[in-house]
Amino acid sequence: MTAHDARFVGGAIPLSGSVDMMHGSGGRATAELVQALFVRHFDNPMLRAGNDQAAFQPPAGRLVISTDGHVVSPIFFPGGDIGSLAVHGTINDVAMAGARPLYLSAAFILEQGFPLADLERIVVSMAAASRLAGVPIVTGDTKVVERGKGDGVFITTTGVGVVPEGVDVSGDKARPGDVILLNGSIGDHGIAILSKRENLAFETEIVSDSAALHGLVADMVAAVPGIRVLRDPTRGGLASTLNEVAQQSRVGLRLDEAAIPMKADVRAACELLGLDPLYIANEGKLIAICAPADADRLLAVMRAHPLGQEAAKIGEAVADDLAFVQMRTAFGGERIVDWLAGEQLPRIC
Amino acid sequence: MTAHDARFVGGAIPLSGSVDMMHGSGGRATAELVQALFVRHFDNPMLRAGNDQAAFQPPAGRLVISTDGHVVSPIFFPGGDIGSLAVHGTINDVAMAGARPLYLSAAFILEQGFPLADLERIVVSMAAASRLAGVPIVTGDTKVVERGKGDGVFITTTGVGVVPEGVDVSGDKARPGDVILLNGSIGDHGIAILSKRENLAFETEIVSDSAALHGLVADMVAAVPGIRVLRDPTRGGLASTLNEVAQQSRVGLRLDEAAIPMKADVRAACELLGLDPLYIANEGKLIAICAPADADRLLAVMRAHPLGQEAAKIGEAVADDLAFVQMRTAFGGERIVDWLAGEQLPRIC
Amino acid sequence: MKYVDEFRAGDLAHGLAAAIAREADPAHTYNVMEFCGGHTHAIFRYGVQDLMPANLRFVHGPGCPVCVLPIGRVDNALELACDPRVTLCTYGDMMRVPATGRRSLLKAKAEGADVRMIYSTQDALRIAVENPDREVVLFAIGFETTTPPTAVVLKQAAAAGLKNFSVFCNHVLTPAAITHILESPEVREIGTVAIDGFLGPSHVSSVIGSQPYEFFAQEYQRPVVIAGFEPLDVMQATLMIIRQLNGGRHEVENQYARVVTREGNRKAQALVAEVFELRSSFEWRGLGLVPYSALRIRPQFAAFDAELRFGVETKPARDAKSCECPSILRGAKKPTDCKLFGTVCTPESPIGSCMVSSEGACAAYWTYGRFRQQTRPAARSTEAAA
Amino acid sequence: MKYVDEFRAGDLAHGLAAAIAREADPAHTYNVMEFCGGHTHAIFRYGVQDLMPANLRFVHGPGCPVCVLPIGRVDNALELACDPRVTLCTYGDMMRVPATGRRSLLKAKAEGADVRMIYSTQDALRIAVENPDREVVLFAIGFETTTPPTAVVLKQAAAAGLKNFSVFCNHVLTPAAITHILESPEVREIGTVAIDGFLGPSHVSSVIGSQPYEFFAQEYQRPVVIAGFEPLDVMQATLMIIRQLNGGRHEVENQYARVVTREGNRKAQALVAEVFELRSSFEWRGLGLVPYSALRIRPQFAAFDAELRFGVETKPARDAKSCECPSILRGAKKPTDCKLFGTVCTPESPIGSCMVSSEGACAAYWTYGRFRQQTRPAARSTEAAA
Amino acid sequence: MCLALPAEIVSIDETRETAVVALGPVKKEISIALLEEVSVGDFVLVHVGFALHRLSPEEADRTLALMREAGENPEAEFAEGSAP
Amino acid sequence: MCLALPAEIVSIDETRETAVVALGPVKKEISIALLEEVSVGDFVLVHVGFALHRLSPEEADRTLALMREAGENPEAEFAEGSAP
Ligand code: SF4
Ligand code: SF4
Ligand SMILES: [Mg+2]
Ligand SMILES: [Mg+2]
Ligand SMILES: [Mg+2]
Ligand SMILES: [Mg+2]
Ligand SMILES: [Mg+2]
Ligand SMILES: [Mg+2]
Ligand SMILES: [Mg+2]
Ligand SMILES: [Mg+2]
Ligand SMILES: [Mg+2]
Ligand SMILES: [Mg+2]
Repeated sequence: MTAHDARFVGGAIPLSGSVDMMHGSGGRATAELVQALFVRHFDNPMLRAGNDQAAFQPPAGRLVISTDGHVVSPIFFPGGDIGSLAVHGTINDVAMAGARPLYLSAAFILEQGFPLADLERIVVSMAAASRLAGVPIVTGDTKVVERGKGDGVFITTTGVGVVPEGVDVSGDKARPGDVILLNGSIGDHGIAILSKRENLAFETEIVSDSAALHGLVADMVAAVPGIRVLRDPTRGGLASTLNEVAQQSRVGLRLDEAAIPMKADVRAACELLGLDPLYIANEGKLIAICAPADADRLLAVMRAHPLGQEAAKIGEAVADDLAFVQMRTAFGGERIVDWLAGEQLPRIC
Repeated sequence: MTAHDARFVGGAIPLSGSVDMMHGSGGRATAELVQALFVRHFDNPMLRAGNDQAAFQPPAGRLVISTDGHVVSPIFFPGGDIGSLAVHGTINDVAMAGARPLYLSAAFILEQGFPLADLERIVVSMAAASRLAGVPIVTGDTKVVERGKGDGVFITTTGVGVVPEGVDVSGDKARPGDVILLNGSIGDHGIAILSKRENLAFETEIVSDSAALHGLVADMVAAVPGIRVLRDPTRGGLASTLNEVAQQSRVGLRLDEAAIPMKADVRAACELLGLDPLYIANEGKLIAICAPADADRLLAVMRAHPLGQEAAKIGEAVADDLAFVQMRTAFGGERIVDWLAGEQLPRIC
Repeated sequence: MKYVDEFRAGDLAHGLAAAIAREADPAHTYNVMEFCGGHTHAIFRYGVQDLMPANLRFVHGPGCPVCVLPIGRVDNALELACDPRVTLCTYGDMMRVPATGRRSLLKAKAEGADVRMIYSTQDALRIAVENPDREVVLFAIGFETTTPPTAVVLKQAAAAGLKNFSVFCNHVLTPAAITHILESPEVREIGTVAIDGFLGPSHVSSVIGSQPYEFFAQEYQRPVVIAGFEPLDVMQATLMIIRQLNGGRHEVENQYARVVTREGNRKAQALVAEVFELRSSFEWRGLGLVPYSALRIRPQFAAFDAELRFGVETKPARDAKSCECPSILRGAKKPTDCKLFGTVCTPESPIGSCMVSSEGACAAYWTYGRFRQQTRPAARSTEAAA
Repeated sequence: MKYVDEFRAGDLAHGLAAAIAREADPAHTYNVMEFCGGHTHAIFRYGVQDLMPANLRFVHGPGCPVCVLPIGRVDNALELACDPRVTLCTYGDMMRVPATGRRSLLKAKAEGADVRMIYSTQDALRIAVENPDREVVLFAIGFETTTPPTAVVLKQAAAAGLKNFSVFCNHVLTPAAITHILESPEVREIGTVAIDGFLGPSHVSSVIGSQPYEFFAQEYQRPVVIAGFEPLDVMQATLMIIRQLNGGRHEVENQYARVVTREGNRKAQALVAEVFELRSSFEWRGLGLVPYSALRIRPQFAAFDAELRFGVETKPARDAKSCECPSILRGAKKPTDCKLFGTVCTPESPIGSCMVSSEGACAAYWTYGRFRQQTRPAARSTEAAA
Repeated sequence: MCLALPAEIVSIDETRETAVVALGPVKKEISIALLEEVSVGDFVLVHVGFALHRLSPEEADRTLALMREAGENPEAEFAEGSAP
Repeated sequence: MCLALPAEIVSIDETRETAVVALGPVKKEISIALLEEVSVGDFVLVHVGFALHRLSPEEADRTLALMREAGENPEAEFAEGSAP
């Protein structure tokens, strides 16, 4: 096309200012936004094809699919942002089947008035996280809602992955005697988020642990293909995740409080706000449950990986019809570790 | 467990009232909501497994993945609701690759205060749509945002499907001379929605055309495996979808206005509000582009399907470096059919 | 739809087109200005231009109520919208109109201002009744068609003694603007503007009647044919202008007799006269100050005048320098003559008034008509020839 | 964390546990009421009960500022929150407290009420300054610890002449409640309540000092040991009570000497006295009317009293009939004795006051301690034995 | 400018000065406060929710006839009746 | 009740009557309006963003010593100093 033609085809709609209803109308503004932000930064052939879906030849093996909506506030936080989180969160849920994540989709729900510069920053961050993880974002969607009907940006990512031959991980496979392993300190993500909330603001050097765990998982299933349970203790924290597993497997789980890695900042912030770190969200942590005979090998493999250097055995499964999670406190007593009840609110008493 | 035990494990959290922050906390309330609504109504073994992902053995062939966020307002509308729409929308985007949809995921973003009865109605509707389509919802996610940071409920669905051997459908395959087919009347969904908007309220018997098109598509690709382009003209309407295809394929498209099926209600409502039906959303329509030699066979197959009874040839592809969509008006003139510019607002002039 | 579809029938169009082609004198050029955006829209949407002979050229006038509102008044509306007490109500068309710094009501809404799109003035009144703690301001715009509905709602508010409702009045008068196009000093600066005849407003005339154009037709010796907004109406009225010009006449004729009478809607006129009075001068975007071309709220209804209640002061504000709207509105230039057309200025992000509503000349040109010269090299249309 | 971790050391716990086991007379039962929810929480969270001999039983008292607020006052707060002019500020703990009809501030917020969770009274003041068009009401609750911060903010608001700030005062006094537990007529209806000694409030005493308990210890002949909230504090104070009982003493002793003095914080006391005055009687949830057990805002600060500004009237409101809180708070029953425990009444959906905050006896029992009898049949704890 | 359409009055509410009009199969409530008198079956020009004027079926027919004529009979002049 | 923690004063803003306290590695601004006098290095009991009282390091040490003693020497009585 000549320069003259280009002028008639339509100049670029300026990508300054903020998200407008027209960006979600399905018209030229939507198409331009998709090209200028998503296709440009996520850049891969499937996305460039410009269809409403991505097509691929799957490798041999069972496939897994997982989805998560991301609604974090604040959108930018120490150690990440909603974009990197949306990539890591879904990669991790796929990886928790012992699977190798292959592709991601991303659906954005944008609030009218959200700064386009912030959106671009998020997209750049997603692109970087996806590239680093080697899991491309191959299809997506963009909707815009009126101001006051959203919260800046929500991102729902969905991932597909393939499970290596011989691996069969599921939350219902824990057996009495099995060992519970954790790859590092708990509560980092939740405390990093809380530290930036208006009213609660406190100073800490804690950053979110948000990270893609599929590399660690690949090492783990390679070393111990018979690994029974993998799960990432995200919202609801370690406590809620373990209660889920206990109920799925109909076993009791017993933790040793002293063995659970925790940073001093997390402990202090929890004391300050009256929160229990067992219920604080993580975004780069996993628990693994394996047969006792496999535990040492698995722990060694975890510790050899950058995301598992502080890995620890934190407890074991026991026979218990009621499927309680209990904990020997560092103090020497015992307590139940219940599901998170309601939501954790900072408290004065 | 004895009755006495059950009491200690925790009574059911009442599912009356409205969505609370605790339903998104990841704790017991979240787990109960998922069980009582999603697992109960969507009911399938993969979901019951209770993992954060679904695993399945894929059939042979290329796979496709597609995602869409659904943010419709009003949430309940003549002919459907956000739940059925979320099922149909993603099934259709998968089907537009010529694929057979296999599984869906569903991620909910709920606004604090949204009536749980409405949520259940939506879930029941999704379950019915998914069952009728034969495409189960096998994994999901639930988040809750504070009141004023959402709009009742948003649902992002993602689908995977498998492409039959020999089928290769893509928006960049239209060639000059190809024929454009449409399976029925345009604008029904958008007008059904608008008729319920406060301020605009008008009386019409129009209901949304929201429907799953994969059955129709299966018949079409079986009859004409060489079909070139399939696309559902959703938001942005027929005009925007055709502009997308024209740009992908670098061809011009010429429509014959008189050949485009349209209901009298849609025409009248558009006149009343100053809207152009070519830009009004559809949720049960598709355009197909095929070689001229295949057109009659394809049209016959479409008309034989319940969702294609009013199918028509509406135009053809032509050589055009500028990739314009043009239309011979019913009046006898010619006009460009541009992308939707901005968003369509009801107008007085 | 009865009384709609009949006037869009393609078969009649061909007959009329043939008649026009026959009767248009090849030795002449016919420059016909359609004052109204409604005509502009019909011409482009139905492809009427394609049915015209090469020597008949439509000149797209300023007749879009959204396009003519000067930037300063849109700035005022924005200030009102950004007042935290205020809920500003207006028609959908106004939402995207660019103000100073490319701001708009849509952007203000995106930033949190309480702006409501209404379909009818009745909606604004209802919002005021339902939200007694909000200052509800109706941002009233438009020609003689939207003015009576504003008058009705002002009288209803007064009758109900509503304390939280007011009107920011921007109603303008078409005959004054038509006159101005041929009379204003700017025309001389732009150069010779050859407008041979006018398609007169259709719906405006249903209210004011055809009588107000009679002085103009006589004074400026130009035929005026009141024309409906359907494509056949435009064609028939065009034929009537050609016939007047061929016959050396310059009369007011009424093609739209099914709705327009010589005297118009007396009840509506009385209501308007009761509630509004003339402004001695008002700015039109693209045209500048036009004497006696707008209305303001009478002192009896001062309690409902948002200009008084909020101390609105309209500051001079300039359109973008390179925007050619003033020349386009007078027929001296075409949209494609503007350097900004299609690059910086598009319907998604309009710079000048002509790109704002789908009835503006630049927007209609962009949306429906651009580049025929490129895709159809055979120069049947005047654009291609020009 | 200095002065925290030392008091949670497991090794010292074993020494103290051994001492308690040795010194507790097997022929006696020791019923020790911890008045404060802080103690209750420590006992359950750290498993202190597991370290106690079977004949030492902790009775969980009413000392949770959230749990003791009567339903009628929570109803008042809800009414305020639902006033469209009002922004209601309160501590996170209050958000879930059930009012009449199982409503709560959290639900009101979900339905659109403007309720803000604050960390400090200073936040409420800031919100008032930043939102001059809103009526900002601080829903002030709590014992002698939260009262001085409310006093500070009231004085600041008065100094700044804030027009849109007020306080809905619900501050209560612990010594009156402790006295009431042994004295009230209800105790007789419930049956014999054997409470042998009291763990006295720790942080409350940092403000009021240990002196206010002296009359009580003498009058009712019960030992009171002011105890810190860390688990070792609780154990050491328990040992001190055992020793007093074994020795036939009933004194006020101060285990928490690192923070508490006999006279407390005089500056805070003076501030409170300047701003507040005694109410002659106030209802405590679970305890009923307790004389001279609460504070109200003095007339000098009447302009900031939300009860006056909004004409708050507290209507009598009943707790759920089957709720056993009154008996539990007096040590006559255990949470598991309640039919609603764990079925209808859970922390997600509490019925009675004891299930509301994580410091309430029922909530602590549910969250940390339930069912030891089922998972650990060996009956070391008193719950299992009971 | 001034988007307006002819629609048929299907019912009238005198007290509220409103009417329901039908535009083909679509119905909408509008104000008739601007019209002197109006009856069910009349066609009116509807703009921003108000009826602006009645439509004359006779004039409509006459206009259509003239259009047809112009196409058929190139030399036919417009009838005097259509002048204002 | 009354969640409160000892934290160390690391800086003081006299005019605003605020101080920054450290709880382990975490820092937070609080009000010191309720304290007569306070210095950097002092430990104070922090509750809802206010310092309620100073903590006495000597008494803390003494309490810990008594705890240790109780475990080691079963018959040791509490020192008189800890009585109110
Ligand atoms: S294209 Fe835009 S800037 Fe140029 S004349 Fe038209 S409205 Fe003005
Ligand atoms: S379980 Fe609930 S209802 Fe029963 S006593 Fe405790 S708080 Fe009251
Ligand atoms: Mg997931
Ligand atoms: Mg997840
Ligand atoms: Mg997970
Ligand atoms: Mg999409
Ligand atoms: Mg928001
Ligand atoms: Mg899609
Ligand atoms: Mg779609
Ligand atoms: Mg699609
Ligand atoms: Mg999830
Ligand atoms: Mg909302």
